Amino acid sequence: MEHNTLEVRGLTVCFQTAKGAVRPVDDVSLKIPQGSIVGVVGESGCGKSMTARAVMGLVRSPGKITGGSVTLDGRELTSLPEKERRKLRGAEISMIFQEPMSSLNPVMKVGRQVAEAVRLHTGCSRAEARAKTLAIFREVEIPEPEARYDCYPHELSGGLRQRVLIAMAAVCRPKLLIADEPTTALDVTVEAQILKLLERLRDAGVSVLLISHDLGVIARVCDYVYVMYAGRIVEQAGTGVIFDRPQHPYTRGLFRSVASLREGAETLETIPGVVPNLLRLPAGCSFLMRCPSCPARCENEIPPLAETEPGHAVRCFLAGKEGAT
Amino acid sequence: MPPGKRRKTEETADLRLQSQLCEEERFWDLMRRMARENRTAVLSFILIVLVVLASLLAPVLTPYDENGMDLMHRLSPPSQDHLLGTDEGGRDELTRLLYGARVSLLIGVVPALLSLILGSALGVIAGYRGGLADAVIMRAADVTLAFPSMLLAMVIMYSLGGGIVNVFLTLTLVNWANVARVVRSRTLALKSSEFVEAARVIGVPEGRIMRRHILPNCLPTLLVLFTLNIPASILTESSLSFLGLGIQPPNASWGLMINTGRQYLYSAPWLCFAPGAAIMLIVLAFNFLGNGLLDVLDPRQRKQ
Amino acid sequence: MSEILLEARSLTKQFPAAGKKTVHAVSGVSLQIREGETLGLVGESGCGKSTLGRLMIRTLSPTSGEVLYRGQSITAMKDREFMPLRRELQLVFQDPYASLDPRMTVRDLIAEPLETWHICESRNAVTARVLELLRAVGLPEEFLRRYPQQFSGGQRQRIGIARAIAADPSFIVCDEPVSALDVSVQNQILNLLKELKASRRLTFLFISHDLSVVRYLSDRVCVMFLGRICEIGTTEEVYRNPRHPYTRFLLDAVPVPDPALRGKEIRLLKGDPPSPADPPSGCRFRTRCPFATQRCAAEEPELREIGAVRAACHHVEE
Amino acid sequence: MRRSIAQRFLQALIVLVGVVLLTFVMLRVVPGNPIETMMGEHADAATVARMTAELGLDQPMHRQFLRYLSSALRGDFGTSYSLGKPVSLLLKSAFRNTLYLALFAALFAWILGVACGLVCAVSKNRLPDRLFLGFSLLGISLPVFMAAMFLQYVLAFKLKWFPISGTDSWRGFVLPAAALGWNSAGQVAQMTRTSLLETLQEDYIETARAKGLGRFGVLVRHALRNAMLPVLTLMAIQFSGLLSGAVITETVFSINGVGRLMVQAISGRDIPLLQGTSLLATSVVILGSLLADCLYSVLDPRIRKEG
Repeated sequence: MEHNTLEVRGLTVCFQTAKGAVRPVDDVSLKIPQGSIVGVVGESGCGKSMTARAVMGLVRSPGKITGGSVTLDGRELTSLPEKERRKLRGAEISMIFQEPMSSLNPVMKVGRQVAEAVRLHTGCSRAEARAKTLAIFREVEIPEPEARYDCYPHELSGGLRQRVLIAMAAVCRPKLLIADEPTTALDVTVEAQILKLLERLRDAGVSVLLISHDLGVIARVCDYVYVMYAGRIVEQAGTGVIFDRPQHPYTRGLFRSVASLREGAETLETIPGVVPNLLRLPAGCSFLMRCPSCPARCENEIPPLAETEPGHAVRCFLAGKEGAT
Repeated sequence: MPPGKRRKTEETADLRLQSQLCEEERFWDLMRRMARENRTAVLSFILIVLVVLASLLAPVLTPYDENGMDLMHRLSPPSQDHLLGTDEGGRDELTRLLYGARVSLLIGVVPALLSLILGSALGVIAGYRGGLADAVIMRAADVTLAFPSMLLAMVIMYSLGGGIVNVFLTLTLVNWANVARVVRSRTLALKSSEFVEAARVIGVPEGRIMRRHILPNCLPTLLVLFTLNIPASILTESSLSFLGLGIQPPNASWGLMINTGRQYLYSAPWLCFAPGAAIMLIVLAFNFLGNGLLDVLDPRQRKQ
Repeated sequence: MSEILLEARSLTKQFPAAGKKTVHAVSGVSLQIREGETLGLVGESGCGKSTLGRLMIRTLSPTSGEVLYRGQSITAMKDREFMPLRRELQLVFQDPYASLDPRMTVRDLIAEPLETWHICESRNAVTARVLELLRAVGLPEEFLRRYPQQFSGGQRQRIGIARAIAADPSFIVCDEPVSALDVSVQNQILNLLKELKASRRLTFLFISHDLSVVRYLSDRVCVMFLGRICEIGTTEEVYRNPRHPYTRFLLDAVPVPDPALRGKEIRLLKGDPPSPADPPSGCRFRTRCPFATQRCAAEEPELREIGAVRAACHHVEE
Repeated sequence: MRRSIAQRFLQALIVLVGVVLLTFVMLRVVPGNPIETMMGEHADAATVARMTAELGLDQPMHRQFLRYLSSALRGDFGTSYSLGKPVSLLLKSAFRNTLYLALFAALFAWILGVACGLVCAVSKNRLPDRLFLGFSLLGISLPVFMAAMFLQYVLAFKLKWFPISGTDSWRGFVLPAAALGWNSAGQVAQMTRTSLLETLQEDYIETARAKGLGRFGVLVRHALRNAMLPVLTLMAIQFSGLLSGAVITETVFSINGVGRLMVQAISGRDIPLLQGTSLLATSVVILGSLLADCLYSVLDPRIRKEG
């Protein structure tokens, strides 16, 4: 039996707003087998970043985790006191963010920001922390690590900053690395380098949760994919399977949109309509308004996430019935 | 140069969830939101309205005459007849306070308005035109701001002489520079904003850009500045009057009442502390209101 | 072949930067855009593509070089002379959140160009025209009295497009019009642009970092690196058979949404793009180019015909 | 950076000259001959004429201005009409007292203000925040003379903990400094609060938390330094407000400082003294803002390396 680094079950995050409560993450379950890259894909506001935050225990007020469990190597995290969780962050689970430009403290030398993480979790001396930092800088291929150590963030390019952030996340050899849109702010040529780096970390035994809107990125590095829409997981499958035979109408629409653009179709495929406002979600399936074929049942009943083949589950009443068209 | 790949992706979208869901609001919605969320601002507003009403209705509210001397009851402490006691001329302190409110409020509002007009006109010109106009206006503002405000007010009052009109003028000259600076930086920000560039691409003439795009977007800032300038003017005037340099009798502002009451600080402290408390309350109310407006209208502006 | 609508002649734009440095945003770029065609402009951040787009429609003025509109130099014109041409040269912005005045209703926003150019006789005529434009960009009529904040990114971008086409321009620069949008919405906007291009006979300069987006809309493609053109040619030719090493790497680096291609080893470009404030001598790509030689450092490659395209590289042969 | 500081310095000099010009013109447009005003109705014409010539008041305005400027550069600000002593001498002794007063007040204000702001930011929108925020607004809204008189009345007159006036020992400075600092404390508290709250929203705070730092660690090691940048600049330019307040406090507590000198100059229609005190006060303010700029560029590496 394979070992799962991370298991999330029924995770729900709730936001109290002036106009009512919304759930940007609603009953999300996912697993990350050890040494694999698992992707979560979806469009803006679908709750993928919030899921990452919830796993890290970094949901900001007024958001709150209202249900579900998160286990890391079999250890329950949601019930841990903040002090214990803090010790895990950066040591066993770490995270890199989307914006390398603003995710580093502008008035602190980058080397010291990485060394800070080392000292925090190992309690080693300044010199040792420096040595470890330089070692990880070399590992993530930062040129001239000694010189870069004393640079301020604004003196580095976007790609280098993202490398520093990865170094900071990887320096304590975490079990799980969460990468939230790590390449969105970068140019394609730099993006390819960063993805390569993530794969190398995976090969070194780190499990990676990769969050992205870019199907190309997902296809290139992920082993297993979860598709999110309006706070819920609508489909999950192995990367090969999901690209080969997507079943949920949203996934299909998404994949077709991308494919038609790549193949240079005369008119591009689109998904009609816009992403629904989380405050005014329909009682049933949240994709209702944009779905090309929905039976009356979808209006009042949320479809369950049902397995259509081993390792492939879809949240749609029609899935598996009409087959992949 | 815009970065090649600037997506508003989920990270920020999630964090902005709340405001996004509320859909950005128009002015009156914002006012309503402030009324709902910020009790202090509402109370302050009510207090200000009450003070204005009371000062206008003073002749109805009090049986005493503003300048009615009663030498039999000089410096009498607060009692049932005289809720806040009487002054050295036996005049009812509360009555004088109510009439004084007219002067003090006027001194708050008029210079705030004048400096707002002067400052925002100069600020927009400096910000939008740039070049020489900008340099001249801003150096003039620098010179004004180099003076501690009391000092500048004293020097101007010295050369103009006392009297309420001169107080208006003085306070306007003291406050304009601050307004000009804020409006200028706001104008600069708006000028480089994409929607102004868009208007320019469309071919909208400069004057119309200033009128239709820049000025309306400055309005929230101006409203906040106006609200916060009122208490500043009241405070400066009261300090001037305290030194005997502001309003001249028989006009009585609260500051002047404190000035005359000061001689009796140890024998009749209410003569100082009653108008003092009045000043503090009204200034506090304006500040609370101003901060409330700032919170809902211009959350980014707070930093500077 | 149709006539040349817009032409850039050795355009250069430099910006002053901190510390007495100069940012070389665009350096000696020459290109021609024919009436009715769409020229795609691709490159990474900081390559000067947005600056070039703005130079072409005279919202920025070049440090040297000139831009010709129907054979007339618009660079040399006085503001007053240029004014009538203003409505011919329009721009669609990248950020649909920042480019619409938050204090104006949709009607006023779209009416602004109509009123500026006195296109309609009366207020009612303006409103009728605005409604027509709303329909043209696929927005429902009831949006008329609403404010831009109440819309999603895609809807706002449609408003921006309606504004750009309101005064019937002949040339529109689209500056990354879909990079802030989600995939499904992005395609809606691209379809709209393609449709408008055909129905209104528009000429586009389409700027994007996204190679597949550019491919969809463009007849010809121009690849820029650090203020210079690397390669320019018909879309088909450039994508099928890229000549310049940078174009090749760029096409290679784009992640393909096809897991079957995962095993394929991709060639990685080393390092980060150099800073436009401090460009390398000679060929600007040489610091990242695996084929760079002494000649590349000493001599700046000129754009030359290589097969069906034009590329600027010393080492590429037919 | 060296260049931009030189530039700022030059700008400050221009402003200073502007200040001298402004006061000079403003004080001389007052109708009437200042000598006559000073000597009263009984002065005989001959004496007035002699003194007017002696002081150069019969010369054209620009000549007078240049004369003033050149002697001011040599440290000579003329002789006080009302006190009969050189202005520079008067300023020297008065400035010492004002400086002590302002420094004490600043110390009081900054410690109190930063502490309040910190408490507010940490307990955002909860009771301590509301309480201290109201408290700081009260500080901003309290007229200096009210604070001064209140403290004098309660702590000095009623409780007799401190002397009512005078600066014989440090105890004499306590009440005036507290009265004076109140206002600035409110401003600092507000600025600290908003700046800190804004900084806590930044992305790098998230990074720091993801690294495993606790709430306190994030606050001290990452948020505070960034948040204090605008607060420090505020502090440096607060000398302006402190000097304004000093005029009042010194009057209430009878401290012989620059502010009181100024009040004396006005009541005595003493132009050289008024001009001298304004020049001194504005110089302090200009120096303060210059200091603020330098401080900012030292503390913020983004600015330090540029320019």
